[in-house]
Amino acid sequence: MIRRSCEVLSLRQTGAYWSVTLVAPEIAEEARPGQFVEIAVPRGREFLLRRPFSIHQASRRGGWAGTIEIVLDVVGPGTRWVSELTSHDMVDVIGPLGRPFQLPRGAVPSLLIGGGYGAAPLHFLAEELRRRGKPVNMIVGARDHERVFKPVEGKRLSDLIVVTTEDASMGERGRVTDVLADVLERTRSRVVYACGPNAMLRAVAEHCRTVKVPCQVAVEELMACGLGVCWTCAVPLVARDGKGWWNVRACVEGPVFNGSRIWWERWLGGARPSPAEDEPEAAEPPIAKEILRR
Amino acid sequence: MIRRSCEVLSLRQTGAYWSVTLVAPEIAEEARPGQFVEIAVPRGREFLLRRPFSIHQASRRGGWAGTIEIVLDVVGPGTRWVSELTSHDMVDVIGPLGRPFQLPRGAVPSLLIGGGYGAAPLHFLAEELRRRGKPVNMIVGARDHERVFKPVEGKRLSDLIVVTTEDASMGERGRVTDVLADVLERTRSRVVYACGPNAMLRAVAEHCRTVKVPCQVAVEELMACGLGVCWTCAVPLVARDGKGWWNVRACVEGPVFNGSRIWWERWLGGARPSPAEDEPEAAEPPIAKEILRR
Amino acid sequence: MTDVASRVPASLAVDLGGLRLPTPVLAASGCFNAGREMSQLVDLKRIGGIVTKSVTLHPRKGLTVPRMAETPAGMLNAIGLQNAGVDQFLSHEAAWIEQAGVPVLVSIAGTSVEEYSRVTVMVRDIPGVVGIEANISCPNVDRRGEVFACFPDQAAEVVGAMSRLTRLPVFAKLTADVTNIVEVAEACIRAGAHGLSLINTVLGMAIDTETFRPRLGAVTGGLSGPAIRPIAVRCVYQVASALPGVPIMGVGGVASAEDAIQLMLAGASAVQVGTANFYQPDATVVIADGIAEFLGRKGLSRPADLVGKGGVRGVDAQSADRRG
Amino acid sequence: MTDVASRVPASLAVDLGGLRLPTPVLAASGCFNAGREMSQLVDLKRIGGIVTKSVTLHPRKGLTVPRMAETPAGMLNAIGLQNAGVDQFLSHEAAWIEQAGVPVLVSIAGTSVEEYSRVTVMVRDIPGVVGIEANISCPNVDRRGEVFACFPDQAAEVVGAMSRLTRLPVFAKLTADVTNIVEVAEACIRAGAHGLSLINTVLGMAIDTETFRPRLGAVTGGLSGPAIRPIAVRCVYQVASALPGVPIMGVGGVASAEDAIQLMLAGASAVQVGTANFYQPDATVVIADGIAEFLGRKGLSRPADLVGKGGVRGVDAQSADRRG
Ligand SMILES: Cc1cc2nc3c(=O)[nH]c(=O)nc-3n(C[C@H](O)[C@H](O)[C@H](O)COP(=O)(O)OP(=O)(O)OC[C@H]3O[C@@H](n4cnc5c(N)ncnc54)[C@H](O)[C@@H]3O)c2cc1C
Ligand SMILES: Cc1cc2nc3c(=O)[nH]c(=O)nc-3n(C[C@H](O)[C@H](O)[C@H](O)COP(=O)(O)OP(=O)(O)OC[C@H]3O[C@@H](n4cnc5c(N)ncnc54)[C@H](O)[C@@H]3O)c2cc1C
Ligand SMILES: Cc1cc2nc3c(=O)[nH]c(=O)nc-3n(C[C@H](O)[C@H](O)[C@H](O)COP(=O)(O)O)c2cc1C
Ligand SMILES: Cc1cc2nc3c(=O)[nH]c(=O)nc-3n(C[C@H](O)[C@H](O)[C@H](O)COP(=O)(O)O)c2cc1C
Ligand code: FES
Ligand code: FES
Repeated sequence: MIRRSCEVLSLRQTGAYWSVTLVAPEIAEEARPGQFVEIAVPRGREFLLRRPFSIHQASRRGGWAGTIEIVLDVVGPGTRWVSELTSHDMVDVIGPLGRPFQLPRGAVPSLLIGGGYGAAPLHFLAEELRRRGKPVNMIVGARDHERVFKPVEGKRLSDLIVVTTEDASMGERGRVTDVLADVLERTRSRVVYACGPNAMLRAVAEHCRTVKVPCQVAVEELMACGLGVCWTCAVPLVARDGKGWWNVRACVEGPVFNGSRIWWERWLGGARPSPAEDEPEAAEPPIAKEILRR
Repeated sequence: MIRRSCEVLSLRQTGAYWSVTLVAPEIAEEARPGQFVEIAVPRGREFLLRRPFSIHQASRRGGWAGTIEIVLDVVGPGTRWVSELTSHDMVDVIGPLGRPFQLPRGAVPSLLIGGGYGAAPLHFLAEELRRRGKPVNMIVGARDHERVFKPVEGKRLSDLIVVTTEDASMGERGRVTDVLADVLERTRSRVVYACGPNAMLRAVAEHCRTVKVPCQVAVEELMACGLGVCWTCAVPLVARDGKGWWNVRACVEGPVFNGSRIWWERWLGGARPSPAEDEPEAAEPPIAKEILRR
Repeated sequence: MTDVASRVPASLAVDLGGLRLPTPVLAASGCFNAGREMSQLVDLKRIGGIVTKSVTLHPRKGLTVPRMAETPAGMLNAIGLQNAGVDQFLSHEAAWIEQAGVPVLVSIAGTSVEEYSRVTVMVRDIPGVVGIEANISCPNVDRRGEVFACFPDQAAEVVGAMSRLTRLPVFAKLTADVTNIVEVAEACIRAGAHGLSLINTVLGMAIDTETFRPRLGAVTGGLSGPAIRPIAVRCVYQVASALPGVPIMGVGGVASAEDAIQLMLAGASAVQVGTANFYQPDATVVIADGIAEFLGRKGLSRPADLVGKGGVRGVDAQSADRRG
Repeated sequence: MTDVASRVPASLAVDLGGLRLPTPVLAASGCFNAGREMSQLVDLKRIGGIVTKSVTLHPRKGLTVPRMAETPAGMLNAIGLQNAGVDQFLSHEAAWIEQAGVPVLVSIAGTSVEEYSRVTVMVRDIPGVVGIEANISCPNVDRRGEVFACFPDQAAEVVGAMSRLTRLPVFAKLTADVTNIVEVAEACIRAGAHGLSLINTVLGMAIDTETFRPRLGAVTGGLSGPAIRPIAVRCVYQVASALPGVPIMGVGGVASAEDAIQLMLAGASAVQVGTANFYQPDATVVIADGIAEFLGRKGLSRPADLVGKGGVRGVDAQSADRRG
């Protein structure tokens, strides 16, 4: 975890997204796929908090040339501000943050599933896997072709890539989960890595659980600090023995989790639990530590 | 009182100040010396309120060419923001606001006394006076020569001009009030117009009262709206008969006041009156209306 | 009010327990006077109504300057209810109000139940006046200067007295600076108040670190603007949940249609805009237009479809730890 | 504490009724944990102290997400005091606190006087712990869930019990969501509290206008950040004026040295920084440096020279109409 004032090297549009490259040698050096950075917004604005972004690329050229690249979707004042940066602007960045994806032992094939800008960190992961000679397959989905993240790059990085769009403007019509079972079989993938909308992650994790394929998901939850001190980023994990659960921090214990350990119903489940359910269960011991063993 | 989105025509530094020219035909058409405009700051900032600025020039070229010019000193976030505008930016302006200086009847000589950027609106006044063939004299004072506002322009506009600086970097060492008595005599001025720090206005008004020369001062008081609805800009005026007083709005009943009618002690006076003094005097009738007859 | 209401899309009209207003967006007390000055910058015919600057029985000179200080996303003010008194109000504003063609609620302030009562009687028959707002965030001289709105019994006494003196709907304007705003609200309604205006400014203070003096002549003052919006939304939600059916006007930090909609979803039938008028004089109209656009986009037919739709049934906003 | 104090210019050291701290700028509870995570981004040796995230007798899972929502110049949070309980605190944090070399105050929360008391006994002897902060903005299960800090008697009972159980200075952390904060403060001090921390978050709410649902899983939450600073300055001023000599820690919207100085001028001997840590992890140190620079510029020798110097003698912050 390093805090640096980083120069904006370049900023360009890729489809519906913005891609920002920052000069950040030390952060690039440490960065692992699945980790993220927190970018400070300027003072004097109505909004205060840093904005978290996954690391899409980390070029460790050594010396002062190292850079990281993030990809963002403009959804509000913070992302709009970032998208309006220009080369040579300096930004206050903290990173790399969170736990990275864990690479499989041996040369087993992996299936990387990205939804929207969620595909960005998976490119970083794909390169790390290939460098270690582990086969990579991909499913990249989005609402429309504009939001299919770098399909050509994806093709270069994977043995097999399937693109899905809800409006059929690119690849197959539908969602990543519509092709998941089929692609999983065809590629004989033994590990699944997913990043994208939480609802997509939930569907992927639930399928993987039924077919018994290990699945790591990189989640998003509102983060006030990204540093592990505010506890706003809670994700409910169940104990390995299935008995009991605990809220862990997506920014420190995550954002990458074992998909089968997340209590999806409680986290995203429709009806919001009444405060009663939130009363401390005095009886039960904290299982946080155990839970973090993955 | 007009509200318009105005294009920034030019922005340049004049000594320690910034001079901003805005395309504002209707406002320029109506503007009179001593009036001001309120400029909106952008949304999404930590600060909300418009900033008030005196009108330094109004060029009524007719049609869409009319412009107004304001002069500002950067003292905080609002003025800093204005100073960072660039040509073709659009700003939300309301004006002209407040009561202008009243011109003397006949061709009597006037003495215009400006402190710091307070000299800016007096240039506008000087031109109006000269156009009507009324002789103009000036005293322009400031901390240092950087803050003596456009002395050359001032010279062009007046028969006699005396410059004072506290550090003697231009003109005579001292304050405008040090030379006031002398200049008033030499120029036989029959009316005094003053704009600048409230403390200076007070000193000028008190001298004029003793030598029985009518004196109009353009004051500054914190303004939340500038439109007459918030009542933050209170200035205490005494009734003509000296009996009773009332707080009037600097933005509507002012900013130009008859200096002899302001209760200076109460307004600026050292020790802040205790709330007790602020209890309504139920007995006394509101004299607001009477007071406004000048 | 129908004549006024008919001038704007019927879809924006609201009904606060019988008080019909052309739009749900009014100008808040003390931020609009009676509308005369603002009429040059905004089409009064298109605003939901005007709550006048608070009127007192006797003239008030108000507090010493400085009377305002900007704070993050807000401002502090300490005006001290400066006004020329109810006699001047009748002689100078009544005629204007009658011809303004906009629903006007007269805000009344005072230092005793008797003052509030006498002013109520003097203004109740002004043509064009459709209601009264009781600004009870004032010290009660008969009770050692305690603020009426801070004590259910005192709030009820003054609001009850006013309600008995007029057929006009009386809205009690409450402060959030209390331990239990629901208690005060209930007392006011039981005493006969027609509805509630929530909230007045929040007591605050700022100090000039260069001069070591308070930035307000009166030392402390009322905080307003977007900074207090979350407090206003919470108060409206708490009171609306506890007193279903009671007409509520939401006030506090409304600067956009989205802000107004938040207060309506929390339970307000209408909103008032204060500070925003200072920097955006046509805020009331722009916000009303924004609400109309929003209703269209959501396929809703009238503002009433939003009122109280933003909470969660069965959840008591008081329970559980809400502070980290 | 001397060893710690000696590490920073003596000129910044402060004494809160016997509790000596190296600088007047602490990290506020719930915004810094016990310092472990932040130690990578800020030199703990240079901060005035750390108030731990509130510890409870039993583990707490906290409230449902979303747990935060940004608001103008502030944020709402509803965490629900998630923590692993005092046993885990002792087994996991005690050792860290001992070697951290920074003054630590343990913040204690609970649902009954007994819970507060038991936790006090369990943490009072941890080496490195120099004080206790009673986070009494919690519902009291023995009193129908009323918040301790909202009632002088309940606040006094719990703070009194804690103070009797330890020689450590106990600071009562109060909420501004009361009719009369001075009353609560007096009760706490009379009951034996060493000092006061003012203020906790202000209860607020925000609603998502697209989904028509509260933006917090818990519906309402605590407002923090620069937006509430004027409220914190006012509370500190009111309490400091009423209780001269009582050590006060000012909390609320401190993001710069100027903000901290405002609270000190109002009467706080030290300040706590909460939300600002989230976006500026070294805020506590930067602010302390700023205070040192300010003292130098003003020719003052120590922070104590600022405490309570920003008011106006003889003016009662309660009197007169402060709301327009
Ligand atoms: C670990 C992590 C990695 C992320 N990676 C990316 C990325 O690579 N590219 C990208 O475009 N976006 C990413 N996001 C989402 C991104 O942080 C938000 O879209 C952004 O903060 C929104 O800020 P805003 O001001 O534009 O919008 P607003 O909605 O106004 O933001 C308001 C507040 O909510 C928070 N917030 C809003 N949406 C999210 C969200 N989905 N997750 C977390 N916090 C949120 C913001 O941080 C801010 O505090 C990531 C989020 C997390 C938690
Ligand atoms: C009628 C009038 C005419 C003015 N003409 C000029 C001018 O021609 N050139 C110029 O440089 N300045 C002028 N001022 C002062 C100018 O408005 C302030 O310097 C400016 O608003 C400060 O804003 P800020 O954000 O930069 O500083 P801040 O001090 O941060 O402003 C904070 C708040 O205080 C108000 N404020 C601060 N100082 C003053 C002041 N002296 N008078 C009124 N309000 C103030 C601001 O409007 C704002 O609401 C005038 C003020 C008034 C009332
Ligand atoms: C995310 C978050 C969690 C908090 N948790 C606690 C807590 O556990 N105990 C406590 O006494 N205060 C807690 N607080 C309140 C802060 O300590 C502080 O009183 C408040 O945030 C105001 O200060 P600020 O404006 O600097 O944040 C929390 C605040 C935030 C924002
Ligand atoms: C300058 C000023 C003067 C005010 N005067 C009054 C008043 O006379 N009577 C009253 O009931 N409220 C008064 N208020 C409070 C507003 O009506 C409103 O309740 C408060 O400002 C919150 O709304 P806002 O955030 O939209 O401003 C005043 C507010 C301001 C800013
Ligand atoms: S975002 Fe603050 S703890 Fe995770
Ligand atoms: S500034 Fe609002 S009334 Fe003058």
